[in-house]
Amino acid sequence: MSTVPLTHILFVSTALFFTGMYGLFTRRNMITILMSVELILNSVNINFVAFNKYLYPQKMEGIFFTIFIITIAAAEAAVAIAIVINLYRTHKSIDVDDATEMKW
Amino acid sequence: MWTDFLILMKQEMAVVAMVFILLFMKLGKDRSNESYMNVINVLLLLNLILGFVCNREGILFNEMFRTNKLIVLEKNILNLAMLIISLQSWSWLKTHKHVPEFYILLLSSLLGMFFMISSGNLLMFYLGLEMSTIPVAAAVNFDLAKRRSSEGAMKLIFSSAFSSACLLFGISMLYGTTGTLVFTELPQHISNNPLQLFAFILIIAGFAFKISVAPFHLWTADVYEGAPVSVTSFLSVISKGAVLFVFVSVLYTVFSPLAKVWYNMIFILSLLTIAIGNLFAIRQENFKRFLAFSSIAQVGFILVGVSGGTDISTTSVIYFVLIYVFSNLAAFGVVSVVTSATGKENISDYKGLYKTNPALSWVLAIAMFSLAGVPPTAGFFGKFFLLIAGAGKGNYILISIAALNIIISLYYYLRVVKAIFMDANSTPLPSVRIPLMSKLAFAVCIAGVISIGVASPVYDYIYSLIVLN
Amino acid sequence: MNYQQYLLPVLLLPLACFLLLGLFGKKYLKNASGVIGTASMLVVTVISVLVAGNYFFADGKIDGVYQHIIAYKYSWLAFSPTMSIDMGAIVDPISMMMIVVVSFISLMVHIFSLGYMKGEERFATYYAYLSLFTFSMLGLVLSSNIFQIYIFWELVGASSFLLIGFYYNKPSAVAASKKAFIVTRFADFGFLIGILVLSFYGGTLDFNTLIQRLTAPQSGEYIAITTASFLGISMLTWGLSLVFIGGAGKSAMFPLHIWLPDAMEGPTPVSALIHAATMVVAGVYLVARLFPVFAIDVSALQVVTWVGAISAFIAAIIACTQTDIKRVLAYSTMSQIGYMMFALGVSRYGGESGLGYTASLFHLFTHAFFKSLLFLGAGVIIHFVHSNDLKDMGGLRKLMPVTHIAFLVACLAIAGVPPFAGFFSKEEILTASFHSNKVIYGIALFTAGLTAFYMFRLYFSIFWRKEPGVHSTHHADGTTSMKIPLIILMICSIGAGFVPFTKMVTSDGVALETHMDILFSLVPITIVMLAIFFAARMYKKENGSADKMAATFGNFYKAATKKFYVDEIYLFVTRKVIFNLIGRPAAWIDRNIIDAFVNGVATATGSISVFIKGWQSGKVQTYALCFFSGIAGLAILFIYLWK
Amino acid sequence: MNLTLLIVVPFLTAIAILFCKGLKQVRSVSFAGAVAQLVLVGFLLTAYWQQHASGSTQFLFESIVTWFKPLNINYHVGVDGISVAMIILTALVVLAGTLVSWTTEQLSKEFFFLLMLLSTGAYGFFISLDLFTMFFFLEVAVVPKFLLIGIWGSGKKEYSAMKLALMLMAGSALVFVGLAGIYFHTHTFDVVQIAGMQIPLSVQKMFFPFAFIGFGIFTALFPFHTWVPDGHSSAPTAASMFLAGISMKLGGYGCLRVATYLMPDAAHAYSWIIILLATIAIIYGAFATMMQTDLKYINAYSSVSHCGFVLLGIGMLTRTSINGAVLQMVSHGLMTALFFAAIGMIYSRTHTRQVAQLGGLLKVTPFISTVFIIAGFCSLGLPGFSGFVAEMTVFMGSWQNPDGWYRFATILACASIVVTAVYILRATGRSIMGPLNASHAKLTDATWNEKLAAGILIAGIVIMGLAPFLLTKLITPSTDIIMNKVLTIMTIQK
Repeated sequence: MSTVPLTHILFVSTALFFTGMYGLFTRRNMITILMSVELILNSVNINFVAFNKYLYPQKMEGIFFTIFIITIAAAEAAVAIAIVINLYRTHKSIDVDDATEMKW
Repeated sequence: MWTDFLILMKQEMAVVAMVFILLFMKLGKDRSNESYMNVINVLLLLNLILGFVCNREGILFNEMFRTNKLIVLEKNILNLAMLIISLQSWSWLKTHKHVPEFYILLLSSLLGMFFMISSGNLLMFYLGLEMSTIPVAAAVNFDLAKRRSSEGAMKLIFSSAFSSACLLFGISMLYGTTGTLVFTELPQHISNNPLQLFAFILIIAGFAFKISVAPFHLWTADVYEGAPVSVTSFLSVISKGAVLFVFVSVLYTVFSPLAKVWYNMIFILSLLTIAIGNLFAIRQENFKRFLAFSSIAQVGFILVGVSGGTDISTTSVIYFVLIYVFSNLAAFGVVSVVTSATGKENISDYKGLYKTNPALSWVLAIAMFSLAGVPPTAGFFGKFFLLIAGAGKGNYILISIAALNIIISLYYYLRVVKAIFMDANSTPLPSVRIPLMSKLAFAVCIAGVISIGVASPVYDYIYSLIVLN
Repeated sequence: MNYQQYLLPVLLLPLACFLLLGLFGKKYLKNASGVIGTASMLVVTVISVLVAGNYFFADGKIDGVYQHIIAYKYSWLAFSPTMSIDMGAIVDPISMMMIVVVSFISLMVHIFSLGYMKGEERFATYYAYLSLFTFSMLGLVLSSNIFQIYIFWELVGASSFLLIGFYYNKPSAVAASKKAFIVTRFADFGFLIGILVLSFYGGTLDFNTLIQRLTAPQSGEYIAITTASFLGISMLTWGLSLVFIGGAGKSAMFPLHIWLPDAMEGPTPVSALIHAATMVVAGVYLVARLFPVFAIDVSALQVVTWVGAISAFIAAIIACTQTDIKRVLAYSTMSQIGYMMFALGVSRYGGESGLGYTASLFHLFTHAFFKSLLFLGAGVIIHFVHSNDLKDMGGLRKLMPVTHIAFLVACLAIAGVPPFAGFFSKEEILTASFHSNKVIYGIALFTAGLTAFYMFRLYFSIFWRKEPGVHSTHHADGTTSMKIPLIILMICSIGAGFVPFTKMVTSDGVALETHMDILFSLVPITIVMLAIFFAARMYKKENGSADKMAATFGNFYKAATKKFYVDEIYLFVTRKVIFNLIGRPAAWIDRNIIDAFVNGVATATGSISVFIKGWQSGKVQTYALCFFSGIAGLAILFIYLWK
Repeated sequence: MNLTLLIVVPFLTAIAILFCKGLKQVRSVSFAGAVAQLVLVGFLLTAYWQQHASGSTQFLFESIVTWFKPLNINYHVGVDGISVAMIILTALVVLAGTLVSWTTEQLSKEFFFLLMLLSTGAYGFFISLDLFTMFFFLEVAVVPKFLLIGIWGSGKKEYSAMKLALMLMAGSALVFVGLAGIYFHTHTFDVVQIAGMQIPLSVQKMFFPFAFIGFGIFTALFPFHTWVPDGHSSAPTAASMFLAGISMKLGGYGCLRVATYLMPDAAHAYSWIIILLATIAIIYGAFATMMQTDLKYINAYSSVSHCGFVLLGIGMLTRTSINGAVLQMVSHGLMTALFFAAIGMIYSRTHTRQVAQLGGLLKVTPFISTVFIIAGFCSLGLPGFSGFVAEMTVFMGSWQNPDGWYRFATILACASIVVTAVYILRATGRSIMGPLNASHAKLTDATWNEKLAAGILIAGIVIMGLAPFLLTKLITPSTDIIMNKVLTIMTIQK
């Protein structure tokens, strides 16, 4: 069976990366923004796994890195959501454009 | 083996121990804030002292964790800053509901920085970085009821998440092109190929975000303004300092093959940072926001030093961070005392401060002079050496522009001094009682600001450590 | 004879006196200060007469030639090994002659002032200033170094400033003092440049060396300074003319004379001392001092001649029209100094051709006596009439007999009527100019006539014209202290002419044989007599002839009364041109362009910071966008452009 | 003799002042300190004479202590004739300034503290032979001025203080670039060592302007002089005295010691620009002064004109002219300080500095008026006072430079003596002479401390004016060493 070449996978991951970034720039809802960040992180994960699998199969660094990223992402998300909730308490909204009190 | 382990990681261990002690105290019967703070201050002091005894260099977990005298020193500078901050936050915390949580957050972030500083591996570095960021984000939101506080926290967590994501992407590419994450192995594999350059740029961006280099600095001002003063000072001094340490070592060791590239990069970034920091600082009314931009400008000057790329540069950077700890914390200390007493945060509120609070005024003035780099305060020496280090490459456009920017920065620092001493004000701030702890903190800061500069042994010591490795 | 031990006290005594009176006079000494000043002055006079006598008659001559002796010389300020200002004293005929004149006249004024200034609030200060002036003047005449002479030159100017402005709360006095100082300062600017030029080529500041080098045709310095030229005029001429500008300024030569008439705002004795007898002749002295150098550069001498002649002439004309007694005297002074100047101008170095030199200094000598006499007399009159204006005077001859006689003698002397002092000196001047330049001779003759005319116009309108009204019987001659100087000076004005001057003061130090030629002196004497006769006709009695005369001259007369509008021209140049076209613009530019630029930089920075504040939009997504664009920018810069 | 004392004594005085209570203690302490400085300087002078008479090395009483080893920065002090002259000037002005501000009620402690700090900076600057130390003390002397003017000043003091601080800081920033350039090529800050080395011409040409303009801003180099009028006019009396008397000299000294001495080729190459600017400053400053109506502005602008002579002397690069520059620095320091002291005394009594509103002061306050007149005479270069000596030396020296255009510049400079006379006499004639302003009929004359202050400065002026050889003997050997370096260069280039 023919294996998928690395470039394809990298293409996917990059696409994912920019998708996430687009979402981050455009979405107004904080939760959605958080999700788009997760997308970026996942693209990174794909990168790591792919590199590890295709280029350096003898070592497992990439895989481990992925695992750690996933964990950290979870922690980050937790704190982020906590903050968002608290922000909702104070601002009565989770639209990023409502939280622009401090500027200039 | 275990003794090794304990000795090499003593500072990390100490911090962990403090966290646990706090947890146990919390679990036990509820105590008064004072008791918490006394305990923690004593512990921090011990921790600081611990940093001076039996320092060894060594490597753990096959190069994941490395330490040596210099790293210990760097960590200890952070410890010192932590101690000062905790002393200063007394007047703010003593009426606060969640004292232990505050300390736990900051301490765990400190722990993260320690790991980051001694990391010998990109994975470890990433872990440390995140560990140092996330708790601070929570800490920024520590005044739960305040709108600005939560807004700042939101901005911090999102932008840091984004930046670390980019950093990770860079790391992944680096991994892909080199096949290793170990600092010592990376240089052999790094060359000028575009992918690696792109990865490098992403990583630089990640660093730049943490030390708020333009154009990655935009979160800084808002977060500083929103966060409680103590957290702001933590952000501006400790996290910045830590990242700077790592930045310098990573730049000089890991990316030494790209020296030419990063030199020019730093050149551009530093000028941009100084200019933007200054231009924004001129206009600020809120004191914390003002200090935020001033700190951005300071980082720009630090980058000038970094661009030198010699042992002198490293020394000057560390030296400057040390000085910066003292001078900046002195300023923040005054702000925190004044804010917690009167709730006033604007520079215009400080008009005629000298009539009512001479002591505070002098502390603030000296801090400002030090930040502006006016002798005989230490700031002068710090800036001078940074610029001289930057001149080491013979790039005089950089030096000239930086030097001329000192004038702008002088303007806004003197603006504060002017407000304190000269501007007439019918209703100056009431005379503020300075709690003992803050007094201690001020004493330490001023002593540092006055002495560190003139006392060359400090500089020589740092230099000797650097030459050692 | 050791000149140093005599000349040092001559200098230092007045200085000490100045310090003493200046520091303690006002508080402690009060009226005693007058006596102190006069006493010290007396000592100085005695010493200087002794020294001069000794020089002239005992040991000045070596085989028939008067030597230039350097009494002493202390290095004061060394610019460079070769060039240094030395404080020295030169002993030669002119300096000796001058110290006698200066100290003597100064003594007279000191004595006179005892009475004249009695009861003055700043009596002590007045005497302090007098001593200061005497010190500076003596220093000037004794200078052995061109820069030393400049130093005392300035000091003389300063003390003159102080004395003119003595009545400091009279605005006119203040204005006059300022004018005097600034005009002379302007001249000194020329003098300074002249010194720079001469010293640069001469390579020294010392008079004797300088003169030696610049007069020896084969010396390197001489060749250098004559070959070097600017605007086609040799550097020597430039240097000398510039130096002469300095002299012209101090000696109130046209067109730098405008300060002299105003200077009469000062106390009258001061005018007698400074603005008649001593300071104003400093210019003549300076030219005489450098005369050997002048003598080898004819074009410079031409300048001297013509400036002198024109001044003499114009001043004489103006003097005829003035009605302020002191101003008339001032202009006559100017005219007489003009005489001395062109006498120097027509002279040459050595022998018969050097007659002009002798004549000029002779005239300086005699003029000192009768002019100071005139001023002191005028002082007495003003003291009595309390006015300077001729209209308020008349028929005073009975009221003040002593003054009357004195004044008459002085007038005769200045008019040049034999056997009075003025006659001899003027005679020699006329002879000298006759032999060298007929035009000058003509001017000189005419001026002589005018002099006689206006002096007697003055005399008659003061002492005759109308019969005095109320006769206050008390003698109006003032105190004895005022009379004594008048009498002494009167004697001098008669006797000074008989001094064998030509034997003593000559350009080359060799005695000069002169013979009075009666035929030659016939012309001037007749002219003078005629002039006196006209003056008597017009002013002895109250009749309209004077006004008719004035009417016939019409506008010319008007112009003369207005001093030919020189002052107005100066005012226009300074007030309108310099102030408006240079001063104001400079001040304006400084505030509104240079300073504005500096402030502009600041405001520009401020406005930039306002302009870019939008970058900090407060939207977290924009921040992220900036972050990303930052990365993109770096990537573009360093991955694509860098290569 | 240990030069470090010169820094330690004023600094300790400053510290001691902080522990004083009340004006009386403060001023007596600072007076004692100032006297101590003067005594110390006296010792220095005598010691210098003896040492110098015996073996004459360039710098005496040198002492080197390694400071920042990695950067090869040493604390290196030592004096030659020039610095000794400057130090004497400083000591005199400090003492006079202390006396003049005898009755500073408002925040007296801080006031005297800052004065002493400023003097510390000045001494340190003059004795240091290491560019870093020099720069350090240069900046030490900047900020106290800001506070002095801003807190105790008059008029639009905040504006002036800020302007002064920023412009001077700009100056030192430029100086810094110059130093960095020298350091990069010599890897040392040590003046003596650098003087021994030969910095390539291209480098000199690049960094001389930085150093020279930088120091030039301190000494009112046209067109960077605009801080002078505002700063002086707003500053309190003592501050003005220090500003004009001492800190403007820092600049001149720097131009000589750092810019010209260390980079002679460039100094020679750029001399025409220096002379151009200096001449403009002299003439233009003089004419601008003529139009001023405020006594302090008059003196400030005249300072611009007079400091022009310093730069002219330096630019002309002849032995005599350099001497003249140094003399002019000393003379101008004393003279301006005296002038500002007199103006301060007048202002404290009449509460106006407008010439038009004054008049006839000689009647009511003879002493102060005499001081004013003396300062004026000195400023217009009357023989017997220091101004004459200095200016004439500059003229004489400048004229030795045979270039035609330089001659022209010299003549213009000389012409300024006339303009100076005009504005000085205008000011004197209107304010000191003339009819007395009725409202000032009851003024009291100078108090003992004011008299003493004026006396000290006048003594300095007169001694220098009557016995200039004392000073020239002191400085000439040192200036010769500098000029030897320059002249060798010039001969090489010919």
